[in-house]
Amino acid sequence: FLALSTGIASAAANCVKGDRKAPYTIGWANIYSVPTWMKQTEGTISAEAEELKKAGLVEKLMITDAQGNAQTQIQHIQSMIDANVDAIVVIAGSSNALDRVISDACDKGIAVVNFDSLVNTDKVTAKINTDSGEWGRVAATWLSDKLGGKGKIIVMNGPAGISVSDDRRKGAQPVLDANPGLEILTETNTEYNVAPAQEAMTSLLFANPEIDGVLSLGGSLSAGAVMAFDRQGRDQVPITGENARQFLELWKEKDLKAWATMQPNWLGALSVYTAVQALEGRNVPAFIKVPLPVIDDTSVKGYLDRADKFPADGYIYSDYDKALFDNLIAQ
Amino acid sequence: MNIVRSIFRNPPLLTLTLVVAVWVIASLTLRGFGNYGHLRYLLELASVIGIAAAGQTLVVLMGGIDLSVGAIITVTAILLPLISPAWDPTGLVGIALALVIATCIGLFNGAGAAFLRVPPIIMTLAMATFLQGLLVIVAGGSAVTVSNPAVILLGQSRPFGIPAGILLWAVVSIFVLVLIHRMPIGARFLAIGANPLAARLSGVSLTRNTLLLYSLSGLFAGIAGVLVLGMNRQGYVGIGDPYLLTSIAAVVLGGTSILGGRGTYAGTIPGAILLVTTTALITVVNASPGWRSIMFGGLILSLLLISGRETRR
Amino acid sequence: MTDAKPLLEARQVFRGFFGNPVLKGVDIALYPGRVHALLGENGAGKSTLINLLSGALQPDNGEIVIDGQPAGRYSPASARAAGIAVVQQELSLTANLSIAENIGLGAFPRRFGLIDYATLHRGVRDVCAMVGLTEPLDMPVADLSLGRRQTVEIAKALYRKPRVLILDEPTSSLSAHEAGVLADLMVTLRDQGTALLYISHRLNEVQALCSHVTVLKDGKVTGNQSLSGIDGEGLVRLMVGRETGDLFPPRSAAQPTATRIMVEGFSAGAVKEISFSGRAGEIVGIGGLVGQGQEDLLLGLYGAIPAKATKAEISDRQDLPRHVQAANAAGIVYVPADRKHEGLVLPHSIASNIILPSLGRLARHGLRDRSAESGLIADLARQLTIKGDVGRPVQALSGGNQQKVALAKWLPINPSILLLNDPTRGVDIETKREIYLMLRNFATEGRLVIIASSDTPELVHLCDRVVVLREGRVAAELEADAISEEAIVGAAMGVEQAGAAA
Amino acid sequence: MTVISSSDRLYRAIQGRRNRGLGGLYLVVAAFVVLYAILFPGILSMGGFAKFTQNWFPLALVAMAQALMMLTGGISLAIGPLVSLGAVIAATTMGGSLGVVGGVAAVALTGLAIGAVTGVIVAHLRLPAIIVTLAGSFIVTGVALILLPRPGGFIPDWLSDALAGHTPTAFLLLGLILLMWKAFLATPLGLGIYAAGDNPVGAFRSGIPVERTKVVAFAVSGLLACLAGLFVAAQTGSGDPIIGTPFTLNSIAAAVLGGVGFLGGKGTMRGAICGSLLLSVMINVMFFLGFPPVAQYVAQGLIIVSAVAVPELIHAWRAKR
Ligand SMILES: Nc1ncnc2c1ncn2[C@@H]1O[C@H](COP(=O)(O)OP(=O)(O)OP(=O)(O)O)[C@@H](O)[C@H]1O
Ligand SMILES: Nc1ncnc2c1ncn2[C@@H]1O[C@H](COP(=O)(O)OP(=O)(O)OP(=O)(O)O)[C@@H](O)[C@H]1O
Ligand SMILES: [Mg+2]
Ligand SMILES: [Mg+2]
Repeated sequence: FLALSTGIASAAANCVKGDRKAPYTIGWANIYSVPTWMKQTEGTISAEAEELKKAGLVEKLMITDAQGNAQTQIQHIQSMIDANVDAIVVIAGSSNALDRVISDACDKGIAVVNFDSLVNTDKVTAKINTDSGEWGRVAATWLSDKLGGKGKIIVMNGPAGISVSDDRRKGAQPVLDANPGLEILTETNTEYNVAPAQEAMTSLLFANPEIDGVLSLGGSLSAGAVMAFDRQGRDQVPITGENARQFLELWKEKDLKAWATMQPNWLGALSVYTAVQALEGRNVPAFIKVPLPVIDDTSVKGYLDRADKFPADGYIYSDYDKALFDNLIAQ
Repeated sequence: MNIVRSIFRNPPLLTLTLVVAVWVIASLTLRGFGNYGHLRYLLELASVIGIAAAGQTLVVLMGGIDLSVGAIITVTAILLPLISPAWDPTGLVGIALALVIATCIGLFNGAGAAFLRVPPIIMTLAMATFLQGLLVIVAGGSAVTVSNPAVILLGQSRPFGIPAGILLWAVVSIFVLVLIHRMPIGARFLAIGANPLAARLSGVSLTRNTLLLYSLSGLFAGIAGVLVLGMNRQGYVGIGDPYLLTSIAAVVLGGTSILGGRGTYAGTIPGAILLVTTTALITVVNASPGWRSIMFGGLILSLLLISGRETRR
Repeated sequence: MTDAKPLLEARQVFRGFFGNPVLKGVDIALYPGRVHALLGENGAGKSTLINLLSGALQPDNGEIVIDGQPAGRYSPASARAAGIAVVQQELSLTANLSIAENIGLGAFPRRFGLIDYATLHRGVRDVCAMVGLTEPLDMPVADLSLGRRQTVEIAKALYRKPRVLILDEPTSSLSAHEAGVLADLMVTLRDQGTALLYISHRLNEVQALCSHVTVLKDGKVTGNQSLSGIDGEGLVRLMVGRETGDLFPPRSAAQPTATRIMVEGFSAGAVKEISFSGRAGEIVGIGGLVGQGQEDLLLGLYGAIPAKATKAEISDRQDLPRHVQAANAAGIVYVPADRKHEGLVLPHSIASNIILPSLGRLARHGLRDRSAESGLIADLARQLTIKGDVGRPVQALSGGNQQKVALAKWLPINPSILLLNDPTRGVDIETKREIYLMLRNFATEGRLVIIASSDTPELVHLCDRVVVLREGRVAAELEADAISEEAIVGAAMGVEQAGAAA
Repeated sequence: MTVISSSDRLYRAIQGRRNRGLGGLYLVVAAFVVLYAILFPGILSMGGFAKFTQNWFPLALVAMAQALMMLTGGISLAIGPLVSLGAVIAATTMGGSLGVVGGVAAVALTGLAIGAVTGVIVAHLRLPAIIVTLAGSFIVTGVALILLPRPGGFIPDWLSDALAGHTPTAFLLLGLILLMWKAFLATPLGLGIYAAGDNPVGAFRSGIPVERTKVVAFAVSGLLACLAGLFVAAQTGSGDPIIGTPFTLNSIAAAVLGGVGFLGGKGTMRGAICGSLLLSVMINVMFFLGFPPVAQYVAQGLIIVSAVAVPELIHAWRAKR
C-alpha cells in the first residue's frame, strides 16, 4: 500500500493527537442527504471508505443527516464527539454555527476535515474547497470577455443568506466594476434548482426585451435559465454555469455559448482520505485548495460522453484518483 | 355601491377582483407584465399551485391540513420516469402508475388520521419525513429525465395556444367545484369540517370520508407532480417543496377558513394566481434579497387586509 | 318594595343583527327583592335583551340604566363591577380549565398579582355548596355533563355576589332535583334583596317563583304586570296572546303492535346489562336523574358508541347496528340533547343541515338534485313552521327553531324508530305543543318513539311507558296509570322499588 | 366525590390534573431518555448533560412559543424566522455600543414588539393567524437578511461559554422560564389565554379582555422565539440570517406531540416541552443506535406517529373494555 507511514508524530496535523490507532471510525456529518449533489458526494465518501476499509485503515463510517437543520448538525457532531469517533468529515450547514462544536471536537483530538461549505474556525485538521470567490471571478471574466465588456446582463444567485452564494457573488464584483460597460438589469436569488430559476428568468424575459448575457452562479440555475429562453422563443445568450448534467446536455442540444466550472463531488472522498492520512500521522495542510476545473466548448464533449454514469439531475464530475489526492495534499 | 358590498361579502369574488386590479396596475406600470404571453405564463405557473391546492382546499374544508403535498409532488416527479414502462409508447401507463402511488400515499395519510387518530398535521408531517427517506433511496437513480411522451406533451404543448397545464387545471377546477357544490360528498366534507360530531350523528361516516379525502389530496398532488415534471422536463429532489406553503396560502387567501367547514375552491383559484403574480412582481424589482422578502410579505399582508377583513371566526 | 328604586333598567332599547331588528324599543326594570320573569317565544329577543343588560352587546339605540345612572360605555367587566351577573343560555365556560377556575374566571381574587387560589377555593366552595355542586373542584369542565356544566355556570354567577342576577333558561338541562335546589336558592337570594330576572319556557317554574312578568313578542313588550292571581292558563294566554288547548295530546287508544326493539343483556357506556324493548306505536320515556345512562342507552341503540347485547332484535335485524349508517339504514334516527355541539352544524345554513342525512338519497347519477332538495327543504320548513330564509345559518336561529331543524332533518328518512334525547329543551310552549303532537302522530303512524327527558311532566303526560334508569340499570318500568311524577322521581332517587323492575 | 379540604391543595390538584392524558407521552420520553443514558452513559456527567440540554434548549423554547400561539387558537409560521432574527440582532448588537445587556434587551424588545403587532393584526382585524404569520415570516426573514446578509456577527466568548459551555446553564434557564410561565399562568391574564382560545365569546362575557389577552400571548410567544435565537447565537458564537428556518415545523411538531390542540385552549406547556424533548433525544438515540440516514427518516416518522397514536389507541381500547 501507499507509503503512508511518514508516521512521525512531530509532523502531526492540526487537532490530531498521537493516540489514535487504525482502523479508524469516521463520522460523516452530512447537512442534508437528499439533494442529488449530496447523494453523489456521499457516494464518493462511501466508496473511499470502502477502499480504506480494504486497506485496514477504516473500521466504520457513521453517517448522519441533519435534514438541513444546522442545529441538528451540531447535535450530531456532539454525539460523534461523545461516541469518540476518530475523524469527522463535515459540510457545514451554516458557515459559523458549527464553530464551537467543531473546536470542541478538535480539542478532543478528533481529526476534523471540513469541505464544501466551510466553517470560520481554524481549529480543524483541514479545510478542503475550491475558491468560491474565484468561481465568481472567472465566471464573470469569461462572460465579460464573451460580450466584449459591454452589454446588459442578469445575475442569478443562489439562496440569500448562504455564504457560498454570497462569496461567489462577491468574487464577481471586481470584474463587473472593471467593466463599466456591463449593465446589470436585475439580480435574482433562488434555490440552486431548475424550476425556480426557470420561473424567475421567464418573468425577467418579459420585463427585459434586451438581454445580452446571463451570469449564473451555480447549481442548476443555468439549466432553468436556458429553458426559459427556449420556451419563450428567445435567442440564447452567453451563459455561465456549473457541471449539472442537464445544463451540459442543453449546452450541446442548443449549441450554447457557455462556460462551466464545478464543485467536484469527490471533495468528499478527498476529505475522508485526508482525514485518514492525518490520523496516520501525515502532515496535511490546513487548507487544501482544489483548483476549479473548467468546462468549455472543447472539454464539454468529454464530460457528456460519461453522462450515462451520472444521474440525470446530477452533476458530471471530473475523474479522480489517489495520485490526484496525494498531489493536492502535498501542495 | 351594492355591487361593491356584495363583492366584499364574497371572498372568492373579492380575491378575483384583487387579481384583476393587480394585473391592471402592474400592466400599466411594468414593462412586459401585461404581455399576453406573460399573463398566460403566470396562469401556467398558477396551475401547478392551483392543482396542488385543490387537494389542500378539500382537506382544509374538512378541518385538516396536508403537509405532505410538497413531498408527494417530489416523489411523483422523481418516480414517474423510473416506473414508466418502456413498452408503452403513449406514456399513459407510467402516469397512471405514478398517480396510483400518489393516491396510495394520500390513503395512508387518511388511514393514520382515521384509524390511528393521529392529528392530520402530525400524520402528514410524518408522511413527508417518510417520503424524504424514500427519496434518499430513489433519488440520484439513473433515469430522472422524462422520456415519457405524455408528460412532455402535458408540460410543453399548447393546444389552441393555451398551455396544456392550464387546460388540465381547468378540468381539475371543474371537477373540484362540482365535487364541492354539486355532489353529496362535498356537503359531507363541509359538515365534517364544521362539526365532526354532529356530522357523525347525522350518519356521515368519518372514517370513509377521511380516507377518501386524503386519497383525493394525494391524487391532486400527484397530478401537480406530473405537470411540474412536464414543465421542467426533469424531476429533482426539492421540486415539490415550494408548493407546500403556497398551496396553503392559496387556500387561505381564497377566503377558506383554516378551521374548516367554510370556503370554496372558487376562492383558491384566484388565490393561486395572486400568489404567482406577487412572486413575479417581486422578481422584476431590482432590490436586495432582504427587501424582496419584505416586499413579498408586505404585499401578501396588504392583500390580506383587503380580502380577509370579513373572514371572522 | 314597590317604592324601592330599580337596580337595573333598559329604556327603549333597540337592537338588530345585520339589518334585522330584533328588539324594537323595549323597557324593563329590575327591582331588588323581586323575581322578574321574562317570557316570550323562541326568537322573541329575550337573550338579546339580556346581552344588552349585561354589556355583552351594545344597544343600537336607547340606554341601559344602573341605579338610575346611564351606564355609558358598558362592557361585561363594568357590569360585573356594578354587581350584575348572568347565567348565560350559551355556556361561557372553558372546557379545559377546572371547575374552580371557571367559576372564578374574570373575577379572580388576587394576591401580588397572582390568582389567590386559597381565597378562590373558599369562595368557590361556598357557592358550590349553595348550588349543590359536589364534584371535585379541580375537575376540568370538559368532564362534566351538560347539566353539571349548567350548574357550574350558575355557581359562576353567584360567585360574583351579584345584586342583580339574570338567569337565561338555567333549568333547561337540569334534572328535577337540581332545578329544585336552584328554586330554593332563588328564594333565598330574593329574600336577601337580590334583583332576579328569570327566563324559562317551563311555565310551572315561572308560576312558582316569579312575582312579576314582562312578555316579549316580536321584539316588543306586550305585557308587563304582576303575576299575583294569574294561573297557568293565564300565563300561557299572556304569552301566546290567545286561548290555547292542552299542552299534551291525548294518548292514543290503539294498542301497540309488533316489537321494534328488543334487547337483553344490553351494555353501552354507563348502561349495564339491561333488558329493554319497544313496540311500534309506542312512546317510551326514559327517565332518571341526570347522567344515569339515559344518553348511552340511546347512543348504543344508535350504533354511535360501542355496545353489546346477549340478544338483540331491532327492526327485523338480529343484531345491534354497528355504526350510525347501519342504524339509519335500519330506520333508526337520533336527535341529541346538545343540539349545538351534536345535533347541528351551526355555521351552515338551515337548508344544509336539513338535507345532510338525505343527501345520498336525493342524488341522481352521483350529482345533487337541487330542485328536489329545495322542494324537500321547503316542505319540511312548512311542516315544522320554520320561518324565514332557509339560507340563514342555523347559528342565527333561536333555540326552539334550532331544535325544529334538528328534528326536521330526519323526517325524509321516514324513520321507524326515533331516539330523542330531551327534544324540548329550551323550546317555547307553542313549539313544545307542536313537537308533542308530532311525536304522538308518529306513534299513531306505527313508529316507535323513545324519548329520554329531564322534564318529568313530559314523561308523565306524553309517554305510554316510562323506564327509569339508575346507575346504568333499570330501576323501574312504569306503564299507563302507574306513571306519575312521584313514582318516577322516587325510582330515580332509589327511594322505593315501584313497578316491576325488569 | 373528594372535596378538597385544604386550600393550597386546590392549586396542586389542578396542576396534577393537567398531567392527565400525558402519561403515555411521559412514558415514551422517559423510555428514550433511559435508552439514551444506557447508550451513552456520558450524559450523566456534568459536561455531557450540559451539552445535551443545550441542544434541546432552543427547541424547547420554540415549542413553548408555538404552544402559546396554538392555545390562543392560532398557529405561527413565523417562529423560525423570529429565531433567525433574534440570532442576527444578538450578533450585530453585542459587538457594538449596546454591549451584551443592550443586545439582550434589543432582542427581547424586538420579539415582544413583533409578537404584539402580529397579535393586534390577528385579534383586532380578525385575520387568520396562519396567513398573517406566513406573510410575517417573509418580512422577518427580510429584516434579518438586511441586518446580516450572510452568517457572521459577533458574540462575546464569555457569553457563549456562560450559556453554552460545560455547565448546564441552559437547563437552569429552562427551569427558570418554566417557573415564570407557571407564575404567568397563575395570573388572571395568563389563565385568560385558555379562556380566550377555547371560548372567546364566553370569555368576553365573563369579563376577560379577549383581544388584549391574545395580544399579550402573541407578544410572549414572539419573545420566546427571539430568545431562542439569542441562545442559538450564543451557542454558535455568531448570527446566521436563516438558521432558524427548520424551527417552524419542528415547533409545531413538538407542540402537537405534546397534546396541544389547534382549536385553542387545549394543551399544556409541560406537554409541549416533553414533545420537544422527544424530538431532541430521538436524534441522539438514533445516532447511537447507528441508524443510516434512510432509517433515520423512517424511524423519525414512525416515532412521531406512534407517540401520538399509541396513547390514543390505548385510550380507545380502554374505553371499549
Ligand atoms: N377523521 C377523524 N377525526 C376524528 N375522529 C375520527 C375520525 N375518523 C374517525 N374518527 C372516530 O372514529 C370513530 C368511528 O368513526 P365512524 O363514525 O366513521 O365509524 P363508523 O363509520 O360508524 O364505523 P366503521 O368504521 O365500522 O364504518 C368515531 O368515534 C370517530 O370519532
Ligand atoms: N349574533 C346574532 N346574529 C344574528 N342574529 C341573531 C344573533 N343573535 C340573535 N339573533 C336573532 O335574534 C333573534 C332573537 O334571538 P334571541 O336569542 O334573543 O331569542 P330568545 O328570545 O332568547 O329565544 P330562545 O327562547 O329560543 O332562547 C333571533 O331571531 C335570532 O335569530
Ligand atoms: Mg364507517
Ligand atoms: Mg334565548
